[in-house]
Amino acid sequence: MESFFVGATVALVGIILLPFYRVIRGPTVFDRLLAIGAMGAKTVGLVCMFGFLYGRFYMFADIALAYATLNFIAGIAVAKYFSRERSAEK
Amino acid sequence: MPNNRTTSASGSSRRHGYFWVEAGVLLVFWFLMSGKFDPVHIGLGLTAVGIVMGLQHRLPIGPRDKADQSLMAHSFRFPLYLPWLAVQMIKATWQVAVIVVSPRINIDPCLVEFRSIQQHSVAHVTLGNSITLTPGTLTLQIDGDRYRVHALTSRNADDLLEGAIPSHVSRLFGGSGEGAVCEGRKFKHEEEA
Amino acid sequence: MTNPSESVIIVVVSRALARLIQLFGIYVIIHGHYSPGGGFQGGALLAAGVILLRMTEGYRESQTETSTAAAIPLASLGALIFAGTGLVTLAFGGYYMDYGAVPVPGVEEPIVRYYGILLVEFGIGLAVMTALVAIFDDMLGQAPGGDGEHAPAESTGAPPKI
Amino acid sequence: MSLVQDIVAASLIVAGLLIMLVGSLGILRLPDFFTRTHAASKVDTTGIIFLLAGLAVFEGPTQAMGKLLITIAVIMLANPVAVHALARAAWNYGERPWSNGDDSGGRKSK
Repeated sequence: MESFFVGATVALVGIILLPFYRVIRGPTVFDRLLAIGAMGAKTVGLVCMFGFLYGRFYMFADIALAYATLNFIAGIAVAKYFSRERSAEK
Repeated sequence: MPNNRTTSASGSSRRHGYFWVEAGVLLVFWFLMSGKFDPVHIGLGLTAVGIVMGLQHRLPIGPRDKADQSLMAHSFRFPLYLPWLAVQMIKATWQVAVIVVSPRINIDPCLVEFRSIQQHSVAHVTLGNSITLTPGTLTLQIDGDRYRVHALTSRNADDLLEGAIPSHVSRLFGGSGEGAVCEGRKFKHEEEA
Repeated sequence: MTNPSESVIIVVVSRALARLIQLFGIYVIIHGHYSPGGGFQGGALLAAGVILLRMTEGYRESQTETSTAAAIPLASLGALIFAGTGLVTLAFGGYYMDYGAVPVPGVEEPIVRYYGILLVEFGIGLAVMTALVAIFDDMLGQAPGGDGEHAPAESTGAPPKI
Repeated sequence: MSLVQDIVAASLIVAGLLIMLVGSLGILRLPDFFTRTHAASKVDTTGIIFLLAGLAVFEGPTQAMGKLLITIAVIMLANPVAVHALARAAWNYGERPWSNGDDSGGRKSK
């Protein structure tokens, strides 16, 4: 089971890094933000996997929950920022 | 500034309906996180929930009128809603997976606008989130009871306009399911007036 | 960032998650002995809940949660609790923050130590939370004495009916 | 820790990884912002729930499982809303959806 977790974690890192192409090349700024948000959401899973790898899951669960909520706050803040940019242009 | 928001509408009778549901959910959250059941930690948990609910009682989630107390009973039907939503999410994932993995991406995006009569704000939120999680549709905007939805294929848009999901959500919160979808229309953005 | 959000989905879910985040912050402060965290991290989470409400409810509506005017005094109070607990131990002849030195009749030393640490963590959490909220309000230009104290927060659209 | 438990947990984790791979590929391959939001909202949420459910099965009925269930609930509530907020901001900013027979690549502004 140990080697399975290591392999799954490595695969998950690869999956998380895939949308980075969209962060660099994305035609609009919203594509970049969406890709960053998706990477952040998957990172919650990565934190939980790390918790299992280190055998101290009850500690990493708190970190994962905090990361999930902060990722949500970051998404809302960015969306709010771009709403304001538009209304400032008018 | 808006004065007709919920903050001012909560009024005097604020300890009804959803107040106790919220407090109960927060207590369950606390005890699952804490996992300690000695008197000191139970007391600290009750105090913490009291502090949080006291700080935010002017920003209610659901209606807190006394007349809405039946809504609290309806909210206990919510766990029955989750398995249905899980099935819809798996269907949605399968649809996107087929689209993404096929060599040529076969989609026909279009927009949907409709009005949906729901009981209260929590029902609207549930409907908006359900639309986002069910196959091929994503809530773009919600203004009062008007929804603007982006659909991945034309068939998804037709499915949404048939009204299975909105009437399901309406019945979940004790509505009749009447008028769950009205004034619906499907269009491409070039045809926008 | 001073206008309320117009989408009922964002507003209601933010209210729900703000409660959850703040309760989680208090949990992190109290359970700092057993799990990662403590006063600073818990205070940051508490401030994150307030800032989330500042963004989605609009500046004025979220004043009922934690008001700008109360932020600076509460930060001072938190710092006072933190330093004062240490000074009390000095008064009883111990080292600074040597909680076991405080003689409380009928209570053993480890228990006193436990509550001393809890009190200090509470002070740190309060100070960090209110200081972060004050910094955020200052960046909005809405802090007391700032330029934008009476700036009109014009709404860009119809508010959501909840 | 029985063998059946391990097998169920491992298959749930692998399913979650595959679903997240679909989500990442969807963000790369789909033609415009609004179609990519579909990949980011539904697929990623489902994938993370599968992954965390697999970990919860592996963990068994302990306190950590309760924390995992809380994380699942928070993600299920927060992830679609964050994507909705971004899509809404994009629409208000002037982004318009791509449709068949439209060569502008979704960059057409009002």
